[in-house]
Amino acid sequence: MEQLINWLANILENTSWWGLPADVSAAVIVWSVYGFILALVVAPMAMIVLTWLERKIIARIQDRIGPNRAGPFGLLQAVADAIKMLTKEDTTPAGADRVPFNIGPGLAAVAAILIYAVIPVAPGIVGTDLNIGIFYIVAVGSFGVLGILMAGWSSNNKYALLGAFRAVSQLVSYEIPMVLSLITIAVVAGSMSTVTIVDKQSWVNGGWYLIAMPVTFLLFFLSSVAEVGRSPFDLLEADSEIVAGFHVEYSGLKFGLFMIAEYVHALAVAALTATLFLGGWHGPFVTQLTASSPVAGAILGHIYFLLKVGVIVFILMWFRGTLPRFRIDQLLDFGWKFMTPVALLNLLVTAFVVKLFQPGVSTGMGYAISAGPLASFGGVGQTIALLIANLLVAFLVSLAVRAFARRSKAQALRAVAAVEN
Amino acid sequence: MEQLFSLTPLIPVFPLLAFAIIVLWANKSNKLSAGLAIAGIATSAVISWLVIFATLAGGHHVQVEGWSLPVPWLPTGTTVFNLGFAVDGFTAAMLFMVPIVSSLIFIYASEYMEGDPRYARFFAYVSLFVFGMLTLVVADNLLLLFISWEIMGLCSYLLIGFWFEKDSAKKAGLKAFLTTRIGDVLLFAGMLFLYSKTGTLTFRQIFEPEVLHELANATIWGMPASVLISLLIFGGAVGKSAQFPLHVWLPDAMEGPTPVSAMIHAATMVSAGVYLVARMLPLFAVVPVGALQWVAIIGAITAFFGATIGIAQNDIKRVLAYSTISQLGYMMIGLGLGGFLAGIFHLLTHSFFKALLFLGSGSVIHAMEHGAHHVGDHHTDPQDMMNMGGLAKRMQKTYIAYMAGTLALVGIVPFAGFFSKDEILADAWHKAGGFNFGSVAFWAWLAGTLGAFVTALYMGRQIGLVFLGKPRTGLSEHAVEPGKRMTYPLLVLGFFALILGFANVPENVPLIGNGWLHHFAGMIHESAGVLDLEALPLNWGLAAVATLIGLTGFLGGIALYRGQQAGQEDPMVKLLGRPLFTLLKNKYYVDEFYFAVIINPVIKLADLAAKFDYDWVINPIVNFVGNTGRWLADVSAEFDRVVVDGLGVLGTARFFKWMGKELRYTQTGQAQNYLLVIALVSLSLVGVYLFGVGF
Amino acid sequence: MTAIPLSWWVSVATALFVIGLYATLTRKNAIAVLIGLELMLNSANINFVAFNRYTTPNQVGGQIFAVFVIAIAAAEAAVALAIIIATYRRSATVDVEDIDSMKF
Amino acid sequence: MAEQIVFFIFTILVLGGGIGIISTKNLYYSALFLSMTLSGMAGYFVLLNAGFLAAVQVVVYVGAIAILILFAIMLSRRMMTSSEPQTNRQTWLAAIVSPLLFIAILVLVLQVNWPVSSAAPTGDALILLGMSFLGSYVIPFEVISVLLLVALVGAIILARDTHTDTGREQ
Repeated sequence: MEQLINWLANILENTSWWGLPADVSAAVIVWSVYGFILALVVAPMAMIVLTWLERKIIARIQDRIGPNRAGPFGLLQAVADAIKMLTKEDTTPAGADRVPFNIGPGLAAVAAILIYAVIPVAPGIVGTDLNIGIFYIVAVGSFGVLGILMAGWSSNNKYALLGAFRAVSQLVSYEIPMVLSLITIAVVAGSMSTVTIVDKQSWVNGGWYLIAMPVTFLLFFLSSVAEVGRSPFDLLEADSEIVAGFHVEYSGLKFGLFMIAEYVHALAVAALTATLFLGGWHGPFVTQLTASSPVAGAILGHIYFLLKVGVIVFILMWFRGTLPRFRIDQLLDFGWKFMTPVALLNLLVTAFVVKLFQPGVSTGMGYAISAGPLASFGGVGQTIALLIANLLVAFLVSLAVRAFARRSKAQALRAVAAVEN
Repeated sequence: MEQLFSLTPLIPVFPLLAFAIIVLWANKSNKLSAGLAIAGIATSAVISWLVIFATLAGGHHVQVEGWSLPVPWLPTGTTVFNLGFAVDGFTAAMLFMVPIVSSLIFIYASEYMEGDPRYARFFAYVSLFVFGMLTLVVADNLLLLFISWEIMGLCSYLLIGFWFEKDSAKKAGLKAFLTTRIGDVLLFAGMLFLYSKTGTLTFRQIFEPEVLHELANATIWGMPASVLISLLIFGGAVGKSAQFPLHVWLPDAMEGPTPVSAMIHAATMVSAGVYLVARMLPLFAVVPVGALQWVAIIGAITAFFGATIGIAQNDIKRVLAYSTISQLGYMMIGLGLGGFLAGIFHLLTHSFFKALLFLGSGSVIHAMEHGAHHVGDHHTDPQDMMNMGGLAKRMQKTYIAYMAGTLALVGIVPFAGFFSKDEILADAWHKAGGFNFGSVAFWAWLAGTLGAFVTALYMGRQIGLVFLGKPRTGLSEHAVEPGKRMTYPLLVLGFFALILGFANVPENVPLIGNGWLHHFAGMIHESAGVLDLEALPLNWGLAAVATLIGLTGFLGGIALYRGQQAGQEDPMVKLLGRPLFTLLKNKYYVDEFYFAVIINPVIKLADLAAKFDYDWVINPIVNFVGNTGRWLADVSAEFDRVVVDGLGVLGTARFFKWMGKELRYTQTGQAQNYLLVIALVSLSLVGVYLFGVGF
Repeated sequence: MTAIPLSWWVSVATALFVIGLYATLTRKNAIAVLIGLELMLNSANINFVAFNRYTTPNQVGGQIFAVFVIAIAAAEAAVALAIIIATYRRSATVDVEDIDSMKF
Repeated sequence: MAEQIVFFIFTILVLGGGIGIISTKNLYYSALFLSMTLSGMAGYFVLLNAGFLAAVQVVVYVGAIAILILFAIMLSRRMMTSSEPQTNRQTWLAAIVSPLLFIAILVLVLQVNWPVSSAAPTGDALILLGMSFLGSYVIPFEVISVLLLVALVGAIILARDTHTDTGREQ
């Protein structure tokens, strides 16, 4: 036991592997442990709240009341569902491949939870500040794909297999625009660390990236919604086509794990969007408060962060309540033929603007970057320039889409005319 | 300015590109092919001017030391063989001459060759030809020079034999190729000796004074290495530049289309030999009495000898051909007496006016052929000067241009040839130091001066026969001046023939004396330190004598021939006596001599060997052996049937079949098997390493 | 600084290499052979990064080569799987023993 | 000590996955074991102070190559249902050669006295990597990009079903 504690302490002391500074003070460790626990425990718990919230909101959108029996406002409905899920019989189909069948849901859930490790919740509170933070997010996403593939295959059910195929092709396709928009962010922030990215979004440094880069935001948000597999990209579990997709054979706790994975992932995407584009925990007075009292600053940071996450979550649910589902070919076309080229163009334009505003850097590590021609305008100037550039990209894209739509419409009309003649 | 030099490697590229494009794609369209070829050479010309400009701007240092770009090509042990490019004053001068003359010839040819079924191919060949010459000029080492030299050899073969339906053209191509090949072999041998002695073929490195003196002190076969190598290299130049005794191919090369003759005689082929000697001059000169003497002697012989043949020829192009041989001899005299500048100056001016003369003669022939079409007479030779006459009125532009070229060749002030030829003769006179009968230089001077007179004579004869007097046949009566694309190049060349001499008027001439070319191109061998590169002042007396001789000969020629009637005997017969004239007419019987001494004996020997084979020795032996063999075969057939077939052949076959059947399983087509073998071998290698270190 | 000796890394890399070699040598299925190849590439990566870390800690040459190896592995896997699928479509087998039309 | 324990955990993942690959008869399991090995490799890279490489390993190997292999297996489903042995005839020889080769290589490599430096890495490896990729290694980097593009195009052309696509093949 003592050895185990020693080992843990050792890990914490040597967390410099993970990119933390080597001179970790006790406070930092405490904060980190707090962030760690927050990621590990609170995020899954939030799933219960989210299901309730979702059902309520969608009910309102659809002009219904929603759950209202268990507890006040049906608040306990989610708890009741959870209890039901836990107590149901956990069946495994006879033809199923047992081991992967059981590993799959766990892997999917773990992959979603791992994302929280790098999300800064409040000043100084983060699971771990990796210097490759957003790259890490992309990486752990792979495990989720693996879990889905395992589940779909081992169920020995053709709907499950089809669902898995769809899921994987969708996830792989939308990973590309997502990564490209993440790279755009990294280019602007000059770092892949989420903490640095949040720091760069203070008003002094130019403000939220949502303002600077609305196109990037849209690209990222849409592709991460597709990554989560939520409406309108919820083809992997399209009930009307393939019953329920890869988890058709699952029941009980393992089904619950998939549900957890979905909601946790959705929340993670919301948190990530808030972190990358809405300035994370930034808000009025946080910085000043942190300077005098770290705890108070942290609490304020939490509040701002949760507010922003809440807004995004609401948008996600709004999507689900209002938008119809894509067809699979439309989905892939949209991903490859629209999102990816736009993301590439956007990356190019952004990189160009950033180069113009690049402040001169010289580190002690044997390299130096010379300042860009417009460096004197600072972060705010860069924000304005980026905004203009993004609007330009949006305008160009809309022109291209319009031209394309006209052409295809003319083609369709010709085809109709040919048929009529 | 320095950056402009880096364009140098591009200069030869464009004609090559033109060649490739024409051969691969454009050969369907005649216009496109000609356009491509002209565009290629014109681009090269423009780039050349940039490079020349850079050389001009670079001042004395660049003009003497030059710019060079060594390209590592072949690592040979500890050293690297470079195939590079270099530009100095001399190269720049050549770069001025080659593209301009070539592009004018191309433009001329685009009209001249019209109607030829292989029009596109012609332009492909000439583009390749020019590529060869330009590469040769910008090469900084002997190997690259040799490569382009051989490319030119190939092109000359292809172009001389361009009308290969004609038997004579085919033979002429072959003759040119084989004759120059003798020289090429010598040159290559020289290169091998040079490389084995110095380990480099780069000019600049060879001309380091230490290297030169090392070469001079080393001996091969009891001869100073430098002398032997120089003589071998000079052998190459003798072949290429048609010096005696390898000159025989050049007159026959007239079988090619006239623009090709112009190319070969002016811009490219024959200049290459002179260029080579000029380029290698320090090597020739490092041993004071050696290779250079021979250059001068050969040059003097060629100069006089070529000129004398010229007066007895009736074919307009043949006269010019012997004139070229003789002028090349002058250049060799200049170089051979150490007068580097005199040689190259004459090379440059001669290129312009000889190209002019050839193109002009082509124009005349073209006009004559037009006349032949008009009167329907296809038996009269349109190239025979005896059939011409009175063309001056019908072809005024050609006449003016031709006259400029002729005056330049004869050496009348102020045409280009006067200055350059005079410089050679002045050099020779200076070296001889007056009437010094024991000196090579004196005899060279004498040969040159007499040659100059003869030159003037035959040029006068030509003008008189071709342009003056009255038309002697229907052909010349109906001759018509060709179109603009043919006449304008002539006029441009005529302009150059008029002014080019002023590039190097000796400094003691009032007003126009400048010695410009001497400063620009004449000093490139300064650093080698073995040549006396001082510019000579104009020797007024000599110049007067030369002019007098030229005028006398020229006017005499005209006077003798302008009244020539059709069918009348050549007045030269009376003047020289019939035997001498016949000797000259038959070119001193050199071809016949070669035929009798070399070719015929070889054929005779072959006949003899054949007889020996068929009738006397071999065949009877063969028959005897055959009959014996047949008997033996009968015996052995039995043996075969029993022993060999049964046991040996079939047995062996069965054995190998069995072995093959077994062994082919080693080639399973399965990569995994092979990988296993690899693993096994790696294992055994590691095992050997670990346990068998002493192994 | 680190508690793990270099020899451990080398041993693990060698073991992984041999396992990959064994898989490549013995498997009938082309995809399994590909898996074996990936194992061998990975063992090489261990060596690259380990030697980089232990012999030149302040440079990243080994890591860069590992990245190159990974990129090449990705290209290789894509092409190999495309070939396997094409072969499967053509001859309905992925057994490398049956794909031997190049022999004799 | 702690590092050694972590090392052993990852070693179990890596070598366990490897042994799983060669011992299982089910191709699908092989592929799953492969992703296990690859994840363990990512752990190794973290231990070796190569965090970026670990992420690359996960993204490329687990997220792309392993998934691709699983996909290929799924697309040719018939092959995993076959009950034949998964090994070929040269298994016994390979089984002898491989352990011997392991021992031989190990003996060979461990003989060498490697110039191990005890210095701790000071700089940020990520920055060094970035500078190297766009500095001294920029040409290999670009070549690799081209290679990937070529492989992508080539794979698409190879795997495209020409029969249904154009019908010209027949």
